[in-house]
Amino acid sequence: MIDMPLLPLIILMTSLGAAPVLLALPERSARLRTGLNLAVAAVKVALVIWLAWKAAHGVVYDLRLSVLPGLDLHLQADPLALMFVALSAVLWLVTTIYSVGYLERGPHRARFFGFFSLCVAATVGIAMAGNLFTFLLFYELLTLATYPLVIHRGTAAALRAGRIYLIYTLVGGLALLLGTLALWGLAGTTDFVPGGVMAEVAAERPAAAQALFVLLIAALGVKAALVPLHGWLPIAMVAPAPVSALLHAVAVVKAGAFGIIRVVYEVFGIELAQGLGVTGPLIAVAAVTIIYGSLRALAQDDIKVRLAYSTVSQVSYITLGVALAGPVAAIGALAHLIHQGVMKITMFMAAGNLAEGLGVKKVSQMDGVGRAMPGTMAAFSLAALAMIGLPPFAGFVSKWYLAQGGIAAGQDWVIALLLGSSLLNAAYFLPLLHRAWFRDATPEAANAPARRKISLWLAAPPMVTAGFVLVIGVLANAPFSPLEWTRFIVTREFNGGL
Amino acid sequence: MLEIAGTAFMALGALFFVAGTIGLLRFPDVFCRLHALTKADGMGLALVCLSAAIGAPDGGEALRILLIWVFVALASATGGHLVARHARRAGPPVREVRP
Amino acid sequence: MTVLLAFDLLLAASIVGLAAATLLMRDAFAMIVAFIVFGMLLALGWARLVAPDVALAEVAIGAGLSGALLLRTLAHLRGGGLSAQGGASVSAPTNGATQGINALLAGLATCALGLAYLGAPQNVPGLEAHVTDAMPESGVTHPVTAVLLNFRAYDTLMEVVVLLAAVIVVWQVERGLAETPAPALGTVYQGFARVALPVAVIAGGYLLWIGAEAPGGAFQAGAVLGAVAVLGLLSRHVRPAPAHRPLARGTFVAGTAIFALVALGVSGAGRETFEYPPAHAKTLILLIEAMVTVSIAATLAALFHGREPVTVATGKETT
Amino acid sequence: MTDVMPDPLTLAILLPLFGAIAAFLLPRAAPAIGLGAVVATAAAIAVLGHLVVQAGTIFVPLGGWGAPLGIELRADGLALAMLGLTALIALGVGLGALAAFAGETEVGGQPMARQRAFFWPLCLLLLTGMNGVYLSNDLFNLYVMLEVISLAAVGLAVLGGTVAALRAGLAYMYASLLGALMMLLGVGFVYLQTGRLDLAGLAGAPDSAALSAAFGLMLVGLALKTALFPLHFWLPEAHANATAPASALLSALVVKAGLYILLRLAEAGPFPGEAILTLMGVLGTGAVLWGGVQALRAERLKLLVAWSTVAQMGLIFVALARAGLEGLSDSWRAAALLILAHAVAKAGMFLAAGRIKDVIGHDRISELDRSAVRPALAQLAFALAAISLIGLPPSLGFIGKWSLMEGAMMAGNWHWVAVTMAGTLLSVAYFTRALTGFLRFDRVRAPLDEHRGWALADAPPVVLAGLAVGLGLAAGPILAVLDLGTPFGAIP
Amino acid sequence: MIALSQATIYGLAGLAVFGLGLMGVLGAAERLRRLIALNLCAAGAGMVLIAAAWRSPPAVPDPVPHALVITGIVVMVSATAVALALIRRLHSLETDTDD
Repeated sequence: MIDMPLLPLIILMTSLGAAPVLLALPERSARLRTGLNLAVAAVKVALVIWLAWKAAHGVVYDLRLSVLPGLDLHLQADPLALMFVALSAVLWLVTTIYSVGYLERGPHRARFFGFFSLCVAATVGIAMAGNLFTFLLFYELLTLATYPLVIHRGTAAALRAGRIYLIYTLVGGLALLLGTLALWGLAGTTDFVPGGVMAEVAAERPAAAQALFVLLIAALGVKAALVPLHGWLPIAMVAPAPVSALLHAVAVVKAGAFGIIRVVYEVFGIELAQGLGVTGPLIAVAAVTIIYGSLRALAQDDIKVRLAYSTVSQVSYITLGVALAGPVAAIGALAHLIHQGVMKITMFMAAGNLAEGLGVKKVSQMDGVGRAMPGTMAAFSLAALAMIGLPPFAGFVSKWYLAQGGIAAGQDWVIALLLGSSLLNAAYFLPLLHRAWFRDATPEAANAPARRKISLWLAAPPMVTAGFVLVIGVLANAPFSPLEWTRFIVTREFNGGL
Repeated sequence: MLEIAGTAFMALGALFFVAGTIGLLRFPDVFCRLHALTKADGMGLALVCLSAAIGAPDGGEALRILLIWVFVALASATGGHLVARHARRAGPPVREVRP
Repeated sequence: MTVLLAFDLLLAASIVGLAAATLLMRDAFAMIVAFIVFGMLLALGWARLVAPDVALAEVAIGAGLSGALLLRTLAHLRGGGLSAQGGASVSAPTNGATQGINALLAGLATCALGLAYLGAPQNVPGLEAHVTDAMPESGVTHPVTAVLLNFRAYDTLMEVVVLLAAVIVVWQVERGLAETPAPALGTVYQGFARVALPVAVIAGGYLLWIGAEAPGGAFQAGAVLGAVAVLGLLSRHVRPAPAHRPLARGTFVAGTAIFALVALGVSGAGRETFEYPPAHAKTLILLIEAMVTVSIAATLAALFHGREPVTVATGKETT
Repeated sequence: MTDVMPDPLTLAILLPLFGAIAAFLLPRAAPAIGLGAVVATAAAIAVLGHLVVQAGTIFVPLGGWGAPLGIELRADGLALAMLGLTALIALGVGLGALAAFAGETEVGGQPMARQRAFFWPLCLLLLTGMNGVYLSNDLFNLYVMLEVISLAAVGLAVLGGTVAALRAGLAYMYASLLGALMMLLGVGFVYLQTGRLDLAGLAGAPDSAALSAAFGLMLVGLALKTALFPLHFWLPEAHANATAPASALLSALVVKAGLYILLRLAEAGPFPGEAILTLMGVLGTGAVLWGGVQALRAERLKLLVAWSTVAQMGLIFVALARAGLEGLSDSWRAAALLILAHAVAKAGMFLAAGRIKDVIGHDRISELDRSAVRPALAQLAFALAAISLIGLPPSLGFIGKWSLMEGAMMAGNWHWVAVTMAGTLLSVAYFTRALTGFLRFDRVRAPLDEHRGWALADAPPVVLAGLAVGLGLAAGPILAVLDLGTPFGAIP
Repeated sequence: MIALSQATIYGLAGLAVFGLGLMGVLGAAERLRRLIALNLCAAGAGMVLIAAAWRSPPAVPDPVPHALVITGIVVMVSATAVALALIRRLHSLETDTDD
């Protein structure tokens, strides 16, 4: 195959370049828009596969554009980047299909798909960022691109949610800017290097290094919805279902979590972070977030809000795994990044289908929906069970590795935490499944006027992703499974210390 | 000799100017003030110009000074006329008693 | 010497006093008159400092034309007359406290500046030696003219540009403004104008010509000619009409255009912009000065007249 | 310098002047003449750029006299960057003006034909003055150039002819005049002390009371002209009430003249001490905060944009102050970047705001919504410009803020970093008000199949705003240009 | 004791005039008065420049500041004219709308 050094840039440009075209397309040309959307998404998946193939065969991608002396825009394709790019490319394709169905005849589709595309471009940029400076650039772009999506409905509630979202994320972005500056000032580079770049600084000025760690994690924690910086996430639920799906599964929340991974492993280096004594507090924050999110989820009647709190809880598994600072826990964390994405996107798309097809938006309205929409609810149930951590589904795999990692790190209480969390997961998901499958629909709900047949565009994607959930759980040990890929990454990060 | 005459004319001219100015400041209404100003200053100007012309180095210079006198006299006459005209049209009291 | 020093002190005190009086006058008309008198005294002061060119310019432009412009505006504000009882009042109550604080601050700043001034070295050699050295190549013999039209000709070009900008803005602002009824000035004035205007034109030409070797020059001459035009406007000898507009525009820009063209035209063949060939320096300077004088005169008159002439009948204008 | 004939420095100043003359003489052809003159000027600047790249700093002794007797023009990287940027903005705003002054309708003020006819001479005179300031190397010449700019700017500010515009224009006139006169008196003090007028004469002058007075006067005068808090009182109304292309020129270019002169004085100086610099920083902080708060309270879009200018000017002063005396040789670069960034972004933003007002008929922020007729592209331009003004990556504004904060941090001046952050937060808050308005449609009753505001007129704001964002990627070359001829001495 | 030369006298007077103008600009509310105050500032600055040009009698004064002040005067009359045009226009617009 021909060698293309610009491949990462091309992958970035597929969605970045599509965005203005999509924005500019007249509202009426729906077919053209759909075609373009799907084509670009498919091309992107193909390109990512190609990239992964080349990278796996030892081709190193490294693109730099100097902005200020010594400060580059830097794109690269290390295994960690590839993992996140692949996740976003695949899930984008699925979500695009879903969005086409979801927004059929809805207003402002041009704007929606334009910013949707921009949002994915930002995610890809975040994934392939080779230094914190580039990461920051795409991190801010992500904020800007998701804002119009959050307020897409244009209602007062949406605007309020958008404002809160923007305040949280932009303040977080500013903190990240400050952190990047400080890193630049202290270490003289912002590059992501396995093992970190802060060793000298930490030796000379440990307090400054600690402060920088806190600043960066807090900045990223806003998007990763670490308690107490999670306030925007449940409110942002007013967004359309595909947006919520994307926000939770790949884009915003994961960008934060991914950033935490980069900072801990490749800015500070895990050993240095441990040495600075900052991983302990991070574990504590992650643990609190896991429990807090689950507890809050219990009390929510609105399905999407319940899912949102579930996200708050689940994403912190990643932080937890990172902070536990052992290779096994790291595998759990990285695997969960993918697994949680696939599971959560399934659930959000299914929830969107319930709202679209049956007008069901609350848990209390879910009686008997399993019979009304068996396919959708089957997908939802599968994802929920996986989320709870039942073997052999995806959630079990990551939780297993996290627990192992906890033991390996000498933190046995992590098992208790995971168990407790899983119980809470069960407590807030099982009632849903119970209502959906084992209760009869109330008569008024059965005759509700909102009931309409949903198209295949809507029905298929959650089932496909539910299939993923099953496959990546069952075939976890097969070559090229996410788990194997994370093993490969972790080997690299820990210098083969597995 | 000429020098003394020149100085004397200059002093006399200055005296006229002072008188005119006192009139301007002390007289009660526009017309009286105008009277003092145009009459006394016209004379003062003539004397000062004469003094300057006596002191002039050559005839050309003296001629120019003379021209200045002619035109300033013309202009001040016209100006005085215009002020009086305007004052009469605007119609302020002709004579007001100052406290 | 001490008598003269006393005179200087008296004159300086009068200048400052008149400046204060100008600001304290309650009636706007009196204020403007005081300002004009201030300008006259200032010119006298400059004459005392051996700056006759500046004194001429101040009398003609600073006091004379500015005063005329101010009075014309006051007449407009008061609905045609200059006396206070006609039309709107121009005085407004001011905030005593703010005024006090501002005055205090300005006073303090002035005192500081005064101290700095006294601390400055006296008689630091300026550029006069440079000027003397370069005079033979300047094309003229009067140093001020040499500075204005040769050494710092670029500044002077930009100064003419400022005038051009002013007339453009004034035309732009004053659109379709109701014409102030010009005061009927009577036959005596008409007679005066008939005699005075031609002589003034000659005087202007003389000032322009003499500028090369003695105090005088384009600006003073332009001001005199501008005053001629103002008198003409007042006496209705000159009546701007829409048909004059292209001519007027052409006259306004002529000085600037010729000046800039000459500046560019002389460059090349080893010479910089504004570097007149020595053999033609005087001719070129006179050409520039003549054009600038005409432009200044026309511009000053237009600034006084204000409105761009428009067809009054319909009230509609065509540009 | 004699091999090129005539030299491009003079041409950069005189070509717009000839354009202004021609546009004034032939009002009907004014737009064509104006655009032609701008393009010609840009060509001259390109030639100049070529020379500067080859030779570094270029001096042209006008009249062949040379300083101190004559006036010298000077072009280095800083001047070149400003010239290029100004030509770019003039071109963009000029194209925008074609559309803004189209039509014959009289909207409350001057008829369009008249505005069209007078915009161009004034715009070109402004360009003459701006280019003159950039190339000037002489204090008194700077004063005269400032006056050229002032008069042209006032003419532009009152072009609309409304009472509000005239009132604001008069206040602007007074402030601008006072600033220039302070500059003039400052020049007098310099002459008193040094007997010279060229900037080079300042370099060797010993520290003295007269020079301190001169610097004080010039600083205050220029601060008044650049609307440094608390001398900003004239700016918001003047910029908000002018017609859009005029606002764009006023906000993007005119205030920069004063800043540029400040930079040049700092370069030539014995610059006033640490205390003055700190004071500038403190006042800049005041501007950032006060301008931000007022922008939050503004009811009209253009007023919001105008207040943001006050805040951004404050930020540039902070940039100058941020590294203290010894760091000045470095901090000017951040200030220059911010000046460039603000100019491009603000030009685009004002044009966009004008388009928005034209299309939807008002610019009240509280009533903005996605109406049936909406200027989508203009709103996009506004958003892009806002990105640069807020300082989000990769915009040029971001690069400017980055350099500012980097330098402040290196110098250990964390308080300036905090000020920059606060200003950024405020700008996020006030621009969000407008952007949210563009996106809401809960109040719209019109059919949703909207007419998208496509018009050629949207192109200039979009391009300018796009450049404001995209130029951030070219920060390296821009910095390289700024360093040509090494203003402020050697590169550290 | 500072030697009281002509330059000092007029220079200080110029500063005083500038200061008075400054007070006027800052303190006055009327448009015309503020404009005149600005003109006073210009006159004051001009006096300082001319004072800087003065040399004790055998020497002739420095012509450069003279040229500068002439430029300043012309610039100032241009600015005054523009400001006055604005004042006139504003006045007619305001009286139109007030009535």
